Amino acid sequence: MLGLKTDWVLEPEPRDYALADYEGCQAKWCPGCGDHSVLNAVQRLCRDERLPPEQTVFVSGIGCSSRFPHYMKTYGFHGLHGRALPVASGIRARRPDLNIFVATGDGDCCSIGTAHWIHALRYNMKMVVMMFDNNIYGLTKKQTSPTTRRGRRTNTHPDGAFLSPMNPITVSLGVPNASFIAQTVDWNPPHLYATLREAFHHPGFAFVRVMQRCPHFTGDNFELFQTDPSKILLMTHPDGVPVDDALIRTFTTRVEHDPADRMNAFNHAMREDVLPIGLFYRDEEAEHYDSYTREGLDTTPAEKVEAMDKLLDLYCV
Amino acid sequence: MLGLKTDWVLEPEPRDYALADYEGCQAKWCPGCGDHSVLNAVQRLCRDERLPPEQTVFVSGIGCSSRFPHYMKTYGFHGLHGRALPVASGIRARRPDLNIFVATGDGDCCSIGTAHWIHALRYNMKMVVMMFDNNIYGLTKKQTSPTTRRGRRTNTHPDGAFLSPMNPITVSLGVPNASFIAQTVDWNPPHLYATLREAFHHPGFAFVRVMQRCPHFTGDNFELFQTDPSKILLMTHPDGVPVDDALIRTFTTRVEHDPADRMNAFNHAMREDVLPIGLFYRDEEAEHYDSYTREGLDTTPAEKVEAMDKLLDLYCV
Amino acid sequence: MNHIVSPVTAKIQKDAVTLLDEHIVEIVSDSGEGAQTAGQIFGQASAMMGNGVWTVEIIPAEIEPPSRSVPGASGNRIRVGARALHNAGDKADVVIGFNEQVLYSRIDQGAFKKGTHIFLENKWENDPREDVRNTYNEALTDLRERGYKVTGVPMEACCLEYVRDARRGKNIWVLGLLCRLYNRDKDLMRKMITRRFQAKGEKVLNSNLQLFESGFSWARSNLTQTWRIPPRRDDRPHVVMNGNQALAMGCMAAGMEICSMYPITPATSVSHYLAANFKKVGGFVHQAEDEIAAIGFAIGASYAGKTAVTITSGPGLALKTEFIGLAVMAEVPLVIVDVQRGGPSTGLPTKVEQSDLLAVLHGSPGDAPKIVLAPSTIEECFHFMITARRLAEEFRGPVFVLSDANLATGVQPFPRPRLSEDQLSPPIDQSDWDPDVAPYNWDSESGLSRRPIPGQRGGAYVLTGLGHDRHSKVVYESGTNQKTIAMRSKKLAALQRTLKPPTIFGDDTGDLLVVGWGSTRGAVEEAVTRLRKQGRKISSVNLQFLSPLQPGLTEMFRRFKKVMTIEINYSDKKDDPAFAGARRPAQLAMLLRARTLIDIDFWSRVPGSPLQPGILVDVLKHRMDEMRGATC
Amino acid sequence: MNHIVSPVTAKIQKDAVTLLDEHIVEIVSDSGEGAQTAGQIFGQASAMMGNGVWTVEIIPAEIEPPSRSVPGASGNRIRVGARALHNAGDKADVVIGFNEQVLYSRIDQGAFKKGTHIFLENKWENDPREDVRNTYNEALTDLRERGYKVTGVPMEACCLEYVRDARRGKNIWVLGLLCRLYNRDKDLMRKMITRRFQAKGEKVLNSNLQLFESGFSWARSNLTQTWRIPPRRDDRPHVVMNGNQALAMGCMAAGMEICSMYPITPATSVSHYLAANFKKVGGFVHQAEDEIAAIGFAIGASYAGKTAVTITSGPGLALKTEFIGLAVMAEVPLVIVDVQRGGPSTGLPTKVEQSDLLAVLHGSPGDAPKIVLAPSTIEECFHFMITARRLAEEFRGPVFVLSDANLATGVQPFPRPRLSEDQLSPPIDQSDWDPDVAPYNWDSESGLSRRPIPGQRGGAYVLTGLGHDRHSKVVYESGTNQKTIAMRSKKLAALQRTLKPPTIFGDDTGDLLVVGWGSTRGAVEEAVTRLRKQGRKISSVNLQFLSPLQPGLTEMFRRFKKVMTIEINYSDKKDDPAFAGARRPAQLAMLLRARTLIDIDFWSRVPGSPLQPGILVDVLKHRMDEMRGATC
Ligand SMILES: Cc1ncc(C[n+]2csc(CCOP(=O)(O)OP(=O)(O)O)c2C)c(N)n1
Ligand SMILES: Cc1ncc(C[n+]2csc(CCOP(=O)(O)OP(=O)(O)O)c2C)c(N)n1
Ligand code: SF4
Ligand code: SF4
Ligand SMILES: [Mg+2]
Ligand SMILES: [Mg+2]
Repeated sequence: MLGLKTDWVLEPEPRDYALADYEGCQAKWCPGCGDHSVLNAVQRLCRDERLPPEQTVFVSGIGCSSRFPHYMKTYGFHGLHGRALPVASGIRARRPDLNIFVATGDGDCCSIGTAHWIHALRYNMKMVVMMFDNNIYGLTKKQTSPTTRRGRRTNTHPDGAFLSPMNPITVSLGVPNASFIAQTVDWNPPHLYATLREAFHHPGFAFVRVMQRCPHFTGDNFELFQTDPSKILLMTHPDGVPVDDALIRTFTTRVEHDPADRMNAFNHAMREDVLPIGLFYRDEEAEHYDSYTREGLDTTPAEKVEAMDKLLDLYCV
Repeated sequence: MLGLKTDWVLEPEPRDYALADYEGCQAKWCPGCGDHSVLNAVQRLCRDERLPPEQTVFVSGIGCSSRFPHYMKTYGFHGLHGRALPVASGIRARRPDLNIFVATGDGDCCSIGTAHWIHALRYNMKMVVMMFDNNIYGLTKKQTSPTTRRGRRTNTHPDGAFLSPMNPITVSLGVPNASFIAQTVDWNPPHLYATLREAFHHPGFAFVRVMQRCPHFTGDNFELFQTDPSKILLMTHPDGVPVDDALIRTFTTRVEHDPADRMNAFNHAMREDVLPIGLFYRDEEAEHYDSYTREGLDTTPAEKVEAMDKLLDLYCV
Repeated sequence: MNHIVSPVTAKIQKDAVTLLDEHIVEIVSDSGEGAQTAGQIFGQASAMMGNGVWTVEIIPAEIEPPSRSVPGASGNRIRVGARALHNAGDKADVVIGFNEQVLYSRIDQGAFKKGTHIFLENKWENDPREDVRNTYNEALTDLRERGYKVTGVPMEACCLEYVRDARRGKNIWVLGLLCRLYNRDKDLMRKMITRRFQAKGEKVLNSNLQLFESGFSWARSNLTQTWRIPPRRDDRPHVVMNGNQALAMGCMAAGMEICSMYPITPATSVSHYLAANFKKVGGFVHQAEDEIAAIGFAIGASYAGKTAVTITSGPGLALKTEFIGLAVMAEVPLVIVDVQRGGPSTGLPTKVEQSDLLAVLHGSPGDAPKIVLAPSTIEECFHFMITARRLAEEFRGPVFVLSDANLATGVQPFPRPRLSEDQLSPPIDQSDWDPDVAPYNWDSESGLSRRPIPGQRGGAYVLTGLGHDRHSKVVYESGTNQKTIAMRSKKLAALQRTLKPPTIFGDDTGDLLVVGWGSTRGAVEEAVTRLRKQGRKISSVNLQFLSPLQPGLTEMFRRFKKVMTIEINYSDKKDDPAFAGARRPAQLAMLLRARTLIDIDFWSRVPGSPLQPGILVDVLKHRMDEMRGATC
Repeated sequence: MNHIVSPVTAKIQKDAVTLLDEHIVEIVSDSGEGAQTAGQIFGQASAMMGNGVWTVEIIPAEIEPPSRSVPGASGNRIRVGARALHNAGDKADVVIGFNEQVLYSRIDQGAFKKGTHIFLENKWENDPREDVRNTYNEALTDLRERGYKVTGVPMEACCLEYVRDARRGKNIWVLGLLCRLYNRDKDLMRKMITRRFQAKGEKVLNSNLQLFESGFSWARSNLTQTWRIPPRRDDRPHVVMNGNQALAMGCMAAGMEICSMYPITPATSVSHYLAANFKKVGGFVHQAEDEIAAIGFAIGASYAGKTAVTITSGPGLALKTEFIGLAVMAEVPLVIVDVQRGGPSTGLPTKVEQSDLLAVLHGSPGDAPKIVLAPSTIEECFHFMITARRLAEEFRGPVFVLSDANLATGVQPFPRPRLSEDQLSPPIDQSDWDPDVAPYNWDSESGLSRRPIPGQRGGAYVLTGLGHDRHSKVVYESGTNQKTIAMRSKKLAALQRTLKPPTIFGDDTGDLLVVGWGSTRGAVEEAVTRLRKQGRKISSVNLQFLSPLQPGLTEMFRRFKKVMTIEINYSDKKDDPAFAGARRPAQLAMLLRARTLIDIDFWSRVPGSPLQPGILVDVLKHRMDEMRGATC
């Protein structure tokens, strides 16, 4: 009997995979839903990074976006509304060998899941978190979410939402030990892919807010940014999300932003005139809670029994 | 029959009160516990502001500090661990006439209550929230709280807490629509009083983090700041917490900080070399959710029945 | 145009009008094709014509499922009768299908029978896509083999004469067809279409009226047999709404001013109706950050003087467990509506189940007695909210209203409620409080006490969820704890003493008594009626109070040879050997067995759909035959 | 020095040693005076000398209550016997009081009897504060009037010869006194003191040894009567620990590697013990942000291959309700420990109650069958954790271990468990999974299936809390829902078939059978033993499995004229007319009545303290006399 070893997968060479190796059930989102494009990007990322499907787990809560795991051909955990992050953290705790992705919605993460979101940022355990922000509750049919913009009419606020929206980026930046905070849009596949790729290579908790179209309920929501890309602020930096010429051509409003600069990140994140995309903040030195949770993984059964025996001795009469 | 009117208290003049009018059961905190000094300050504030005890409600969660309502002779609601804020918001919803104070601990507010804390900041309903931060779980006997500093030994982390502590101020500053964020210490009664007084006069949600001594479990926690007040950064400004000469003499490390400047507030809040006290941020223009929740308070029974009748007509066959 | 007129239709007599006692019509389309609107108008018009009506929505699981797909079925089932109807009935008599695929979803649900008339859009037989043509033709054969009477109908072809996009017109065309088929009041239906579309401008309105006429005349020319369902005699004015609308209206009629909720299917629409109308009576819907905050907010509002309501379903109920315990312990009046769905866990979010009963009764750790009501009709959804608020205030604690997905979306006419100011909650009491009266001044007999409201001078007290004495002081002492817990229990006993035994449907002695609760009432009573007509000695009773139970049950049950519950929740099947000796009972059965010690049998299922009276007839017949076998 | 030697003590024969079957000693002080340490050492030494021992902590409600205050009572009750002891017993025989006020807290709890010897610090009679002198003297009179035998003891005066602050020395001085009074092995006790203090340096150690000797010689000079409790015969090596320590040890012995929790009294200390030791076996304690996250984390860890444990009490259990439903629905192995406290709501956080049984069984909305065990001794706290982990994995779902505040702080010696690698959970299976085997490949008979673990090639599936088929695909279809819910129920039935009927304590027929569960076992069996000695035909049975129930209960119950449960939870009292006709039963009684249809009576109370066998004797005698009255 042995403890868990990552080298149990006895493969001399990483395997090659095709997109089909990651395609689960047929996605049942509405036509034009931004979730499709994230699914696409993620499947490509998995293939390009040669992630063994059996070593990869997609964890989600409840919502349209949280159906994500069903559409992957990997392991998945489609749990409870708001509770994806505790589950993902528990999976990570003793499994440094798994690739963990989390799919969560603006309601799932920023409303019912708020406490877990804030604390998961602080735990900084390695995983990629995609927060699908369509500014609405999709699955339950058009109720206000924390990110719904003021005045938008919803089924719970037929005269328009009362409050200015929650800003998940500024909130995240306020959490000590948060280590990777990025923002991208579903309708620009290259930037989306590049952002997720950075997130995947980050050694800790990588939080990516994906602005996601929901044509069914909030069709006009991101229209402005789609029709006029100059309303988007592309954050560029050698340490940020890599941008190629095509991206530079698309996004004419740009700013150089060093993701090591938390204060400046806060500054950009507060802007309401433009929608910033790119990497706000990265800190590879932040402590990783999973470096503690996985301690002792290699303790052998014999060692355990021996240690227990010694412990019992202390209670002996 | 009438709807709720605040002028039901038919008093031509505000009454005068003595401290004894606010003194409930004898406080059962440990000797030297910082909670005593906050209780003191609050009772003085109530007297000075001539708050009718029957128009005043103290709401709390569970913890040493959450015993607070029992020690006041006003209305009180000593509810569930982590859930003071939803209850207080519900009380506020239809009672603009009440003075509402909330007592909550670092565990109560920043751990199990995180979601409510973040969302209450955003709702910005008028109330004074005192977050008693002793960096520990007191009532349950010395477990790590989110604000426990790294390395401190607790009963759940006998080898020392793993992570750098949560910073409730930076997190609060990240929440849009948050409108009053201050920090003070229990062991300086003048600054404590002045801060709570500002909070009381704020028209919205006033969040005050009180650094609170817990001699029983974390006796040495704030020792440095007590013995060397220069380690405390006194934030001063005409719009901030008013400081008198005595305070100026005590706290030699000072900075002028305009509470309208959120960015700069974030900057100060991130400092780890000193402990800033004073008002980080104030915005009296932020929307108040309670201005919506109280709409229609004066609807008469007759108007209600009439409106219902019309509504039923729409369903008539 | 190429009309398929099925052999069946051909046999129908020219212009024959048949009088019917009732019929069940289903309109089923892809989602987005408007079958729901057509169904609603048809049901409402029938109600206005004096028929008994029960309508249920057919809702797909996805938001925008692919077109022509089985899980995409969307629409309405409308049961129309010559008498009041309290359930969705058995198998459909007539089905209008916009494509053949969606019908299979209904077949899975057991919605059709041999002889069901299906009027099916026939454009698919000439579809440019070969696979579509094939599946359509195969389905046609299959449907006929299953014994359905299928008539092809050129819906799209007819619609295209008036509109460019037939997907947005077919539903009204179908309404014309149905108007003719069931001899509905044509002017009335035109008026209803007008009401629905006039806001969209004259052009839209006119083309819809044309579509309606087109459907009507197609039916006149092609369908020789028509039906008429005579009105029932009831001259009182009626309203038509679904259970969630009725709950929302009841909220307002009860004078509640705060509904604090977090969205969850199938409860959410209560708050949609409220959000749209609450303002008119000075009320407010609070959408909280989660269910815990939702109930906390409601409790805060109630503590401050106005009894509030929180509305939820299974998973949300689970999250409220801790606060429910606090409301019991600290005696905060509160109305909690649980619109039950399929469980456990996330389960079947849109489907009906009655399996939260034991969780509501026993979910909170510690002893937490509370009042639990279950409305059995849409009308009761309205009136029970008024009762619930009163009980919450009188008995100073939480009152549950257990509805379910069946009532939530079921639509039914009922006598227009009489509103009055007395039903409204009184204004917040701000008079001085006698300081000699403790905040928990329990009456030793009934456990009742009046509560001080913040603002009342002399009444200041600190509410706590810890053990406390009559002054609300924290006390852990043995005697106080025993006594105060007993006080809360006495309130239930006191309420019980004021209740009457429930009314038996049928004779009050006999062979079998069927006990049910909540929305199954209509189906159970219909099954009992049919069996009684066959001479069976069977009766039924519906329990509106689940806690406390109404008095007299044991005596009532003893007057029958056998008692069994019918419920929509899980129980181990009678004859499965896997459960020999350890059969887990249905939820009400469990409760009644413990309380009465009578060997109460049970039949319960979790199909995710309402019970059909016909199926119940078979089940009950079978059990009665077993009994006979046992006795002779 | 001014020794009060009470008249009682004066009468004691010089140097008489009396042999005792058992004695109950309480050491009660202000908190911070170390009575707990003294009690622990005394209890442990007695266990080492071969006595049966049961120790319970006396804990004040506040952290640092004022000194000399009634609610400030802190200390230990140590019951020492010539045979194995399984409960805290009745009234105390000997009490050591550090001041007179703290004794009143114990008097409130009914801890003393006429004749109880009280050894009371006498420094208060010369206290400089007049009020202190007065209250002391009044108390002295009062205590004697109550029939206690009070001996004044100059604790402080003696201690001050060796230490400056007597508050930090009295406890060890008292230990010396007790060592003499009960003729304990002096070398052994010196060794234990040495072990406890050697880390604090020689000076501290030496002064403690001096204090010990001082107490000893004071007793030798002043107390003429001493006692001896002979050892029982059991040569096996024993360990001594409390229930929470045993749960923690059991966790480790079971090979669990993750304990995910959020602090809550009285469960928290399980995690303290784990946090201090878990590292040694490669395990980790996760203190989560709340109880929801705690169970979510445990479920995540379990899903990933290692069955984790989450530990909580009432309010925390309430918060876990939703996730528990998920674990049932998606069949995730998980061990949930509930150390029950007084409820409802925040209730009595530090006090014992057994009132979470129904919440655990029925708390989750929907049908959520789960396995529930209740250890009845400290030893079982250890061993049941190993069983629980195995059951969780074998039956693929949550397993509850219901402990309570009584077991949590009760200390008892039990045979040193034998450890073995077989008890450890096996390493995470990472072998290839046969892709033809579905992730829920339910055995149609037992409902059992094996689960794939992430990392297993070929096993990838998506776990979901929605209704799902054997492939874990979301399915809302009627037949699947019915079938899959039945599968989860079959697991319980399958487990039941493997269980044996519980063992009766006493004869297996008779007049009265007492049924209990959990920590009341010791008190119940002791009461039954006493009554049997009086010739009563009484037996008892303790149910270790609450779900599924062990087989054969109905038959077992039928062999007695009357069956009743004894529980520490609330039920309506038998003779209170307020409950006439609607008496709410105790929790286990409710369950057994529904299952067996036998008229099971019940006696249950919520005093916040463990049941005393003596009180039970009275209760049971009374019920038996009633029976006799009824039959003749
Ligand atoms: C405890 C609980 N509360 C509520 C729900 C109902 N619910 C399901 S998804 C959802 C919100 C979905 O919004 P979001 O997270 O933004 O995801 P989206 O559908 O927009 O992708 C809600 C309220 C639930 N399933 N469980
Ligand atoms: C739902 C629930 N979980 C846990 C507890 C136990 N509990 C009571 S107070 C507390 C933490 C107290 O810490 P803090 O909020 O910092 O207050 P302090 O005692 O330090 O003032 C905990 C975990 C509880 N009462 N309810
Ligand atoms: S409702 Fe919106 S978020 Fe949901 S699947 Fe449709 S488009 Fe996507
Ligand atoms: S434990 Fe700490 S926080 Fe609690 S009362 Fe004592 S000193 Fe205050
Ligand atoms: Mg969303
Ligand atoms: Mg604290």
